Amino acid sequence: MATHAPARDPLAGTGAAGVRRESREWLWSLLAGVAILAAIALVPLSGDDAALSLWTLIVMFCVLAQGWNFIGGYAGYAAFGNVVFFGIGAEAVALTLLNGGPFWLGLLLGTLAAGLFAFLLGLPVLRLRGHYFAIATLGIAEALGELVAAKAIGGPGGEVSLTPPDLDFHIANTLFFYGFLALSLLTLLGTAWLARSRFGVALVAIRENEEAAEALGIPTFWYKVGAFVLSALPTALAGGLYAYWFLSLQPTGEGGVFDVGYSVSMVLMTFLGGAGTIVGPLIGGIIIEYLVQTTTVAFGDIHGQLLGALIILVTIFLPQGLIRLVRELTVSPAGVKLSYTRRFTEGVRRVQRFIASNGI
Amino acid sequence: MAAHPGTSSSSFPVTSAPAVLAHATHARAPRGLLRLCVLLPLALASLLAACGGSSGGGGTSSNTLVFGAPVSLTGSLSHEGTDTLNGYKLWAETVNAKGGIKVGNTSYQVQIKSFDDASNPTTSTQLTRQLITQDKVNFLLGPYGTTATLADETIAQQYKIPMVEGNGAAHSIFAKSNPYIFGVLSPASEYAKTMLQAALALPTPPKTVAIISANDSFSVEVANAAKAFADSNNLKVTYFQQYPANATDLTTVLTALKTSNSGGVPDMILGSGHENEAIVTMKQAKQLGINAKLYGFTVGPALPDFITTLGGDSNFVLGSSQWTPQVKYQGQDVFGTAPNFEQMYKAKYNVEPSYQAAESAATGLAFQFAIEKAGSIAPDKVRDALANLDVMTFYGELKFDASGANVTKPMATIQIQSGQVVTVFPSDIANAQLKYPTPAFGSR
Amino acid sequence: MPNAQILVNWLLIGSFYAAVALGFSLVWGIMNIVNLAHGSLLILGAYVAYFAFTALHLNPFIGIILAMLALFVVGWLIQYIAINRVIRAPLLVTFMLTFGLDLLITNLAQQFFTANNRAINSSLAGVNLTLGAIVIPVQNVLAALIAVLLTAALSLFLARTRTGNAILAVGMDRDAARLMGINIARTYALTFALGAALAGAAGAMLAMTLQFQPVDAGQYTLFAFVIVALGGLGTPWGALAGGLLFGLATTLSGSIQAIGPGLQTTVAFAVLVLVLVLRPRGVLGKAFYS
Amino acid sequence: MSSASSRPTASSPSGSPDATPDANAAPILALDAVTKRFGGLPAVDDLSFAVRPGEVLGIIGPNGAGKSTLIGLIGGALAPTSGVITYAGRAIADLPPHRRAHLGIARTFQIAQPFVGLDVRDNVIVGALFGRRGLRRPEAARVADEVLERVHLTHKAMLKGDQLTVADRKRLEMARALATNPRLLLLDEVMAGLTPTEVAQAVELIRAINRDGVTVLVVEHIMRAIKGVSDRILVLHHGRKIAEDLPDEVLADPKVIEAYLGERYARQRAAEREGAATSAATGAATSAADADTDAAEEPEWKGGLA
Repeated sequence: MATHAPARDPLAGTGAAGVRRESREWLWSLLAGVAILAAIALVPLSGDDAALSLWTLIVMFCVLAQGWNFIGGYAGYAAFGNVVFFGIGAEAVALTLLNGGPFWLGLLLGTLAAGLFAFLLGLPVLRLRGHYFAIATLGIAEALGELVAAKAIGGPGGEVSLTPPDLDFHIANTLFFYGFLALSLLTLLGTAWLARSRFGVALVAIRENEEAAEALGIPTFWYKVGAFVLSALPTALAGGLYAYWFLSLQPTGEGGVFDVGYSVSMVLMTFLGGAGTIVGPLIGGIIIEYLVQTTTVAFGDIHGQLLGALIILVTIFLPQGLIRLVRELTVSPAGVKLSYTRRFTEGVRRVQRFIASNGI
Repeated sequence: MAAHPGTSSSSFPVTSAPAVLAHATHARAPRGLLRLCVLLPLALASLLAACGGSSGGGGTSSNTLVFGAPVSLTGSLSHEGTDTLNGYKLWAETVNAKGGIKVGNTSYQVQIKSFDDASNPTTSTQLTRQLITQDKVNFLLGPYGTTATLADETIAQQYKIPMVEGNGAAHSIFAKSNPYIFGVLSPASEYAKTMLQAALALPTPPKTVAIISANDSFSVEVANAAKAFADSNNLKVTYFQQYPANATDLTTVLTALKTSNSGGVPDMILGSGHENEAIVTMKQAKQLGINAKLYGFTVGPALPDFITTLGGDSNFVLGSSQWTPQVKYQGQDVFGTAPNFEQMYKAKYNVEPSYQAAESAATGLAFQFAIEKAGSIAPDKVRDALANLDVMTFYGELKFDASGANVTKPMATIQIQSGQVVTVFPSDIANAQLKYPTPAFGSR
Repeated sequence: MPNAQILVNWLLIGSFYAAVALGFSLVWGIMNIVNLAHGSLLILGAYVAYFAFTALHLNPFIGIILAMLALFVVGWLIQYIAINRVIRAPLLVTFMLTFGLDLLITNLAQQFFTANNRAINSSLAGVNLTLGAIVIPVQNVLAALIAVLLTAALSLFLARTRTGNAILAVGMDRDAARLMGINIARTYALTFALGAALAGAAGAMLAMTLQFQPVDAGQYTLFAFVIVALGGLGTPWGALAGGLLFGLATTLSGSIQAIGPGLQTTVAFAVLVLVLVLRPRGVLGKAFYS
Repeated sequence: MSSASSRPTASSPSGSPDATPDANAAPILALDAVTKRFGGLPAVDDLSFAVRPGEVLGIIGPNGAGKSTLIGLIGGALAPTSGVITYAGRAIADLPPHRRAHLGIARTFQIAQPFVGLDVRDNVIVGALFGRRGLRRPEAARVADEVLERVHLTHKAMLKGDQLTVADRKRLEMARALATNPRLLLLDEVMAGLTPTEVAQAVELIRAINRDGVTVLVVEHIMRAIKGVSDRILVLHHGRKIAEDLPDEVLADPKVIEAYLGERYARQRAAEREGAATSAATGAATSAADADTDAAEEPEWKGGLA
């Protein structure tokens, strides 16, 4: 087992009727995801522009986390450079628009380019594991960002300023919002499909034990490449939408389209919600980005400290994410019918045991 | 430690590990975790409530004008961002102390509503939108830096709220035909020019110059303007090089620069970038024994910590400055003169004002004069008044061209002499002679 | 002789990079934790040395020792309070925890020490040896020597002392080490504290030879990560090899006309990916503990 | 078995006796001069042998003899340094493990490698989905249930991979491998750490699998068990073959007794003196001391230069 070996999972439900429970959980997850997105879809009705742009950002981060979930959550590979696909998508739209091309073409080119890049990059780096995979992907993202800056792609220092779409800005912003929302829904459906497909089973097997997966006939390498490409596509589309929505792009530095901060957010959000779950990244994305934006406003210049402390608490006390916590607190052990209170206390005990098992 | 509520005190693994495991699996009651389950949502809820509360709290009372300002208090621009906010706040306090802004018979108190954008332009726009639509600010003061200004000005335009900024000088900011953006600072093309002019005005001016710059758009724009100016003024550019922004090691650049003047060190080294790069340039020039006759940096020398960081090695270094405490303008504003501003700033913040602080204060002055002139707080009327503004302040003349840039006010060249910032150019505001040539490291 | 000067530049910056990565390498190698808070610990070390110099007027080389002592304590506490709780957890948990620590420490540092740039200006800073056209800054040479010395000392400590052997044993097989009677929690705390102390030493060198501010933390964490991946785990000498290789990649590519300093980071990262693809465990890497 | 006749030569040199029932059939698996080095050290050294279709070949040897390495080479987890591995008439040394699985080679791991996050049934379903048959979901589930029944794990189908006892983990290893519908089954010490009753069950299971036409290669160090289940036995020592014959012949071979049993007994004696602490009851997997030395066990950190 390599360094990315997954957690032992004593949390694990020893629940009865596994298949039925599993499919019920699948359905509930999907429904919950759709319901959440449907609720968010009502935001423009408030007529509050700040809320609209806040939720545009939140949904964008949800898409990024959902995209990361394919490679990081399902396949278990710590991709710290996924922002590179975001950057490629954004740069493609920026360059297309700067050269007078239509927006959809930029989106298309960006998505294709990111998919191709993920494929070609995956060939060498998906042979690496654990921390080495993480640093290699991170290195690629940093290198590409610096390259765009140094080669002044799109403008001096790689900085781009785009002309806004020829629409009333309220309408344009609403359209971008629904664009991100549609993308998030698509990614949600894609994740739900994945969770039930051979592809998904293969990725989970790879995450849980790559050597055993290979020995059982899973072409692990190609499935990993597939997961990497899959995670690149929504990420690049989000980057493309972001470019035309935000209009001012820089390649590096905070908020730059190749800023590793995006990668960190993807990991953090997926992690909090539940990596390798259908709706986890969505929930994690909403909670984290909402907190980030609102603590910025509420706590001024100490929001960094607060966020740091929050991350520390979450990683120690919620190391499996919210979705798994919900699962643990609601299932009853194999074949036994228990009251809800009993189930809950049993679940708490399992969670405690799991937290304890992470330490020494 | 805030990170650890009481839940965890019992699990310090001081005993042998199997014992801990047993302890954790059986003996420990779920009380700790239950408490956490209750506490965490509670904490989150109160946090959210706090946010809701604060965003509603900034509303305008009838006699208050609210100025919204997204500034960088954390992250890579926090240093300059803090000076920016200090300038805004000093202006607001001073105005309020002197009776506020007068529109007709009404006096308006000034309130600054500012949020930290963590040096992230995306956050900056989010905050700008929030300031406009939720906090209902009357006017906008600019963020720090070119990228954030570029992003925020679009939003100002969308909501037709005038934004006066003092910390984004790139040409691109004013190239968008955006009628709602005004910059009180001299444009990027002036940054290096003033230092080169100062050098060329010397009795025996330097003949060669090496220009190095960070590769962000503002620094590149400044460097290109410097090269063009040098080329047309018989100053030979022996080395022209970009390096990655925020580089921590510039030895390769300096080693190549050292011999670029047909084997020797060029007379002048001109850096266009950020303060940390300027400091690294000086430190490594010393380590590599590069003794030029003149050093100049667009950003850095005017900031107080440039001197404290470099100590004696900061002496003789030139800097370009939007403003210095020595400028001799007799302003009609609440500060009046530069020395007065300097004194008030030092009294409040206990540190010398940087030009970033002064230009930020000047953005407020621009608004103040425009509002009083317009006799109205209607954004469009104030915008028109801003466009036609021509007023003298402690900071210099505030007058905007059609694009919103301030092309009237000259920049100044400062030099650090014996650990103090003095103004050496242009001569009408200079309070000291430019000392030249710079002695070798170690005897400064 | 620009080429000889480039060689000198390379050796000096490469050794500094090695110092940056040394503690990171130890923590990664023994605890299998990529410590994303390494850079912020390094910056804390820089502050210790800085205040020792400015407030106590101590020689910056004594500042290195003070920084190591102070950071040793800080590291020990961090390990006991936080990291021991997730030591068996999967990779991403430790990633996130140390990232949170980094955020917390960096922002606290900025809150208490402001975002001002800082550096130590000792009288030694201006002393250069000049050999023809080559200039060798004495202070940087001493810092480089200390970096090599620390590498050797760590190596000897691990190989020759009882405690060092215990650390190695825990790194090889935690459970076997426990059966041998080694206190795992204490050994980990010691390892992390040593890693932090080494970060502190690098921070003191940073304060001495360059300059620093809180936001620089992230960059040095990234450097350490890249350097250790380049040089490989396995021995402290991997950090030295990685540091020199990283320094070579930046210095050389920056000095080649066709590439230039603008692309030197790009080249360094490209070299990293290339090295990892060809030698997945770095130049001097040994097999993983699995 | 179809075109296997093209390479009957692979098994020729070693002078193995024609003891098995289908001695004249073309071998399903043949190794020819296979060597695997880690660093400079050969773990498997110039090894040649053949496995006939339908037989059970036992492989024994002291620790470090190269048994697990051999399984890795056949299963594809390791690539040979030199030599040819032929399976059903086709050179497979360059094929990745999953291709070999598709061709019908299945293996178990000496230290069980369950998918810990999945329950037992899902673990087995993975084998059915992706193995030789490549079934679709519903059929895979049916196959999984059958296989679980067969290895007596049905009642634990809902437990997660890491909630199993050592014996059950070994059963799970077997079940997953069986679910791929193998033609050649490689069993890596599936009886180590089991109680005598469990060993007997395992032996019976292996016989049953073999009766269904699956060729089995059993790596083991429990002499009693392997003698009972193998048609032939091959003895490895320091990566080399020192004997290959009928079980009784092999166990009587003085070379084998000297090289293998002598050492083994000595070790067992020593172990008994240490105390019987490391019995199966502790729940630990086969302890590291019993494992073949692999490259993976090299230490992470070495202080000195050397």
